[in-house]
Amino acid sequence: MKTNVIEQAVIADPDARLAHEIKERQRARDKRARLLKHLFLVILSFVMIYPLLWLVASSLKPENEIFGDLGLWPSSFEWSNYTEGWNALPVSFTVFYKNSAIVTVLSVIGNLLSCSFAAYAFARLRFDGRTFFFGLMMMTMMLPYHVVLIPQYVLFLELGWVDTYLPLIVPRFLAADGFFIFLMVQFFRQIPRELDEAAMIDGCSPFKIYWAVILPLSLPAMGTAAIFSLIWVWEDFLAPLIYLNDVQSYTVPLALRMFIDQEGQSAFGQMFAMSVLSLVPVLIFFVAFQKLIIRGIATSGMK
Amino acid sequence: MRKFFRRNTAGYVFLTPWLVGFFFLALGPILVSLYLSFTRYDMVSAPVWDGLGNYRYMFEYDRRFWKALEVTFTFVAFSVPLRLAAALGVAMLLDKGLRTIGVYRAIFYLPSLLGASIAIALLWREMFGLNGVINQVLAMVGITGKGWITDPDTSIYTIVVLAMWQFGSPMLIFLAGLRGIPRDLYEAAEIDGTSRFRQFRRITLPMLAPVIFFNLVLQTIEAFKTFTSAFIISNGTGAPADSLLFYTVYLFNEAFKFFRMGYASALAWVLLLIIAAFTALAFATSKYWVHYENERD
Amino acid sequence: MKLTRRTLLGTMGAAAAASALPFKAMAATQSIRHFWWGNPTRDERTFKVIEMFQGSHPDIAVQGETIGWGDYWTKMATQTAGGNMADVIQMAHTYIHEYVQRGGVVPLNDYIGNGIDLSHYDAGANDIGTMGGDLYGINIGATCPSIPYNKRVFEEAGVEFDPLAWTTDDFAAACEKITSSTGGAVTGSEDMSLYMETFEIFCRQAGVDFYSEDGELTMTVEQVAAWWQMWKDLRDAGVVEGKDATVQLDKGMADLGLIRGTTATTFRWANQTGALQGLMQDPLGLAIVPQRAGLQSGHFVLPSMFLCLTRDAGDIPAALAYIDNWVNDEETIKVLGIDRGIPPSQKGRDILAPQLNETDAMVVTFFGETQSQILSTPVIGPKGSGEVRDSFMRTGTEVVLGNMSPQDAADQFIHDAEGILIRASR
Amino acid sequence: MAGLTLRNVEKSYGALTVIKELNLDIHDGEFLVLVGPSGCGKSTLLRMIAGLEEISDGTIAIDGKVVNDLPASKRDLSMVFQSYALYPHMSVRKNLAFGLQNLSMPKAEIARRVDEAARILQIEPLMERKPRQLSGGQKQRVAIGRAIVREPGLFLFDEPLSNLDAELRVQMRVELAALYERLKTTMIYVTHDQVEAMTLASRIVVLRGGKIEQVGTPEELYTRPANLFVAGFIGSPRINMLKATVSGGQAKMADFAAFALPDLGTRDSELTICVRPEAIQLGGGEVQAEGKIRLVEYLGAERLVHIDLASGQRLLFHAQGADSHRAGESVTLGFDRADMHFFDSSEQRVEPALAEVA
Repeated sequence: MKTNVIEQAVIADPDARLAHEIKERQRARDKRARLLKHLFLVILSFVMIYPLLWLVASSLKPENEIFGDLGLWPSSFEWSNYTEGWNALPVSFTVFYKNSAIVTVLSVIGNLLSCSFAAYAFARLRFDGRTFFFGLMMMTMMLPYHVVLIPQYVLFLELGWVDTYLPLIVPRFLAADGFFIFLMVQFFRQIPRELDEAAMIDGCSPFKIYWAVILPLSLPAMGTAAIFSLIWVWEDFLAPLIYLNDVQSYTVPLALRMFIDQEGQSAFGQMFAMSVLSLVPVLIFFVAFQKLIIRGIATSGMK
Repeated sequence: MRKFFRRNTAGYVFLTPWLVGFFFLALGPILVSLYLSFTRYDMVSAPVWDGLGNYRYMFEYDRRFWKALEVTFTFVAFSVPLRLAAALGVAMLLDKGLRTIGVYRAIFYLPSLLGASIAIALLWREMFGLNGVINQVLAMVGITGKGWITDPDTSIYTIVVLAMWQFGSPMLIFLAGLRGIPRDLYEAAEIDGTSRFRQFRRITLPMLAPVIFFNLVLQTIEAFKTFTSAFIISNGTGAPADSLLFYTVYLFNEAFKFFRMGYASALAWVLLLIIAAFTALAFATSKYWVHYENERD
Repeated sequence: MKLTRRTLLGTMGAAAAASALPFKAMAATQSIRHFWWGNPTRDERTFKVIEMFQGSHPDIAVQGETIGWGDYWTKMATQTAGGNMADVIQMAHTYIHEYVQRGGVVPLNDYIGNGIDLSHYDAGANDIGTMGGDLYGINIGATCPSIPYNKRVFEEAGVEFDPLAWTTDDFAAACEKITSSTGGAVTGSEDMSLYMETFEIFCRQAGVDFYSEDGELTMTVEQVAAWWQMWKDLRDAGVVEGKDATVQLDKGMADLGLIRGTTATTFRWANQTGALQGLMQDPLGLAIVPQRAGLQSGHFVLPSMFLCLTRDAGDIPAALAYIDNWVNDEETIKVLGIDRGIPPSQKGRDILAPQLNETDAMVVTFFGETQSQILSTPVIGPKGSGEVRDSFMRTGTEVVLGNMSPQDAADQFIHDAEGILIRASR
Repeated sequence: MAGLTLRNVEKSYGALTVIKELNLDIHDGEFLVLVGPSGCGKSTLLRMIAGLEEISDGTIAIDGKVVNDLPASKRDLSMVFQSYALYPHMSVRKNLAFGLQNLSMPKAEIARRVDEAARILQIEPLMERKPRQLSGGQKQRVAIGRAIVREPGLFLFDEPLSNLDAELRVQMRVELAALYERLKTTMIYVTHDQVEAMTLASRIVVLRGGKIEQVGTPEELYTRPANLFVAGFIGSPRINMLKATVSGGQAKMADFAAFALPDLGTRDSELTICVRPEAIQLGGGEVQAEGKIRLVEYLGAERLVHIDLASGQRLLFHAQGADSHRAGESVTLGFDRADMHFFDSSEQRVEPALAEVA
């Protein structure tokens, strides 16, 4: 109301009117740009989401309809794929979810802690051999995993860890994944070094600097790392396959592989249903943690 | 001596978890695989020393090794730039404005969540098949398609498209990086009347350089090691006509299908050298385009 | 193999083992592990069998371990390399030689009739599991090659044929009829030119086996060329599925034209019929691989699966008791059904007869009716035969794509195959 | 309060030596400014004193105690950084209190000191804000506040004003001077801006290439620069430098008539003679030349007149604002021998013998 009065008033003045018109035009242009952007995003979203729709649709179809029929819409909704799928394997999915949760939660914690430790050392501390070890760390990422599978299996067998979760969890507490170290190094290095120095003069030990300065300023990076490590561990399949023997201890992705038999009876509908369900925890976590990335403290206060 | 300790203690204390992991869990297997690359090893019986036999065979006789290299290099050359460009473009779209961004972010990440599962393999074969969605769309504009995924000349590009489509993880990293760029830089540029494109070149790119560098290095490493998507889409065979014979697919088959772990190890070490060369190159050139805030050394 | 086995970390290992997670069967004095590849149905049945076995043998704890087919072999190889194979494993004929020749599984001769009773088995049922006179794999389900066909499509196209005696000419005519009557929407058959299993029967019809007993390549350029030429002619006539479907190798069931409704036949082992039918709405019928006019039958049976005792088996008596129970116990046989194939004994077939569903019954009937066509047992490929199969598919692809003539491709394939066998035998 | 002693201090990164055998005594309670062009090692030296850089060789002692091995936090000093280095995720109050908390100081004492600092620096209304909500000047105050709450024996400033605009810089300079008056604590201040150095310092150290060129009060440096570098570096507008050739007790500069040199105690035949712009006289002076005004810069109270001489040499003349010279005008200019600074061929200051000055 009030603005209207003001607008009315200024329209009398030709200069003000011109200014007003320009503003209006700008607003219209901004609106158009936003609309275009939305339109683009919506189309892109459809392309991105189509496979999931297909998956969900397939999970609701009767078994003999999944492949013969290309339409998305099922002729009848087989909710039983979900209810029966949950208990279709010798062990209930309740157990698989519990197992996956244990492995994933511990692994994510381990990853974040140990990798940020190593990253802090590489990014911030000066010590002899830093470049050398950094190179080694990069190298561990370059060797195809399949060729260390067997020696590593032998090692864990010697340790008596096979058929336990230790081979899945312990390495994560020992910063085994160079990806996260390198990721954090890159983000840590973006933080002005003078902050460390100020903290040093403020009486901080290296640990205190890491904890009170570097970590709080790296929330976007830590959030990203948390999301990735959760997703990757949750979906990890090769290590559980190799190290877990007892079906009671299987994780969700491993259980999903029990549905499909290339040579015989498969249960695709149930497999798709359980695949859809297996995405749920990850999605929830994703939505919750991506806030960290967004809310991350803009570093504009520093320079 | 005291000085030595003073200088090194903190670094090594923080590095301890990694060092323990590296020396106790990683180094042994890595060295064993290096040793195995000089042996014939079928995994059931003991390895037999073969000197440079594996390497010689690889370079002198193995046509499929060269084919696998060709396939992999093609993939890397196309997928890395395209995927990074897609990830950066979308990340920038999602970085500013729009309130509904959280939803989009989740949606755009979905394909990466689906990973390379059996469902994706089935879907991809369907979409790029003779009667797939792609050809239906092409038919609408009057183009007669073909079996993109079954034609050895084009099948690799369907995997490139898959890699592009799963741009979620570099996108997220870019987003995190964009969050770190102070807004006032853009505001200042806005006032100076700098065009959007120049803002991108003068502010976004340099400020994002460390993150771009990370994504470039990691995506290149990952691209060279691409396994699951190609394996699952070609049913593990590299078909059609070896056009999807990615290096690691070949390596995996040599190891676990044909019981030649020694040869597979040699393949792995050759790949490691190739990747290391590219990574070293990236690091060497990074001095010229990646600058870290306030770094003295 | 004792690669990197060191005791330096032994103490750490012991500590870790003590803190290891639970989930282990307790209280039994003996324990064995059984590892198989499976699917939900098979897993359910097998765990039921284990449970029953535990009931009758409370002193033997059995840990069942299972995973799908593709992953099974990766895990198996890793466990073998680590010297940690399960005591009892399931084997396929495509892999058994690899493990036998390298010493992964051990001969069972000494235990037959002395722990394991196989007296009720059909004569020759264990021939394929026997190598160099030693029995390595016990047949736990037989199967035979078959051509499953879509009954509705065949009937609607008006194809009349004798599924047990049709010839390649009949086959070509059927393909032509189906393709033309559906206007090309359904082609007569999948292009099977890259199916080496089907080719094996084609070969045997001419009296040629793939390999000799001592592992030499005996298939001939002529046979290979003739096979690829036959399919080329069908392709050129447009009555079989196009190259786009063909060049995908090792297709899963979900990718088959038969399941998708775009072709009327394919090749599968007979015991997989139930699984196929589960994914289809139209009814299936079974036919033999078409005969070549004027030549002999190439039909054969082979075990779809074996039970093997491994090199790493710790408690052999317990493992033997388990295997013996598997092949003899009536209730066990009932629970297992024909999921792993048809029981290779009359006793087993009699036990199952009353409980078979329609599809299973058809398979058993087909199996029985084709017995008379079996002239000999094929020789299982030596080390490297898996790679020869890959090479067959790869070189055949060039023919399908029109890049090579059948004759040139056959020449190259045989040349490559010989090289592969030499390399594998080192 | 603390005095410092630097003995044979060296800093090198690999083969590159940044500080060479440096000796310096810093008196208790003085405001010492380290000045020099970029890359002269002044920041490195400050950071070595702070304990942020390792000392490659030699010793640094604070209050007579060698601190080479002492970590920064144990040296009883505060530092203000060029970029302020405020913790972006903490409020102003937390920024100020953070260091004190690390000393496990009682809460009440922390609150007292923080409030006190806030009062002195007039940042009380900003205490709950985050650094990104502050202007440059406010950030600077907070940074200083963070230094003073520690009540250290030594303040270190690393170009603290260089990120501020001109006006703020002058204002903060005055406040810093006032702060020093109030605290009388030893301060070491690094800058590349000689105006800051002149206005703030009780003593100035001019550094070049990791070596001390001269140490002295601002006045000493201005009136008796020890070498050509210092002469050129200190003083704004910049000193005029003229090449002279010497023969038989006579000095000859291009454009000027030869004149008799005092006894300089050097046999060099090439000298550099420097004259401050304000010592130039138009129409007067013992040594004279003809020139043409090229440019006049009007600064209000004063004018800077750039004059071209016939040989192409240029001189700068510092005139009063009321003078009315115009570009293009031809002038006669000159200066007195007493206003000349002489430097020998190794660029060191040479002085006329005392007798002659008298």
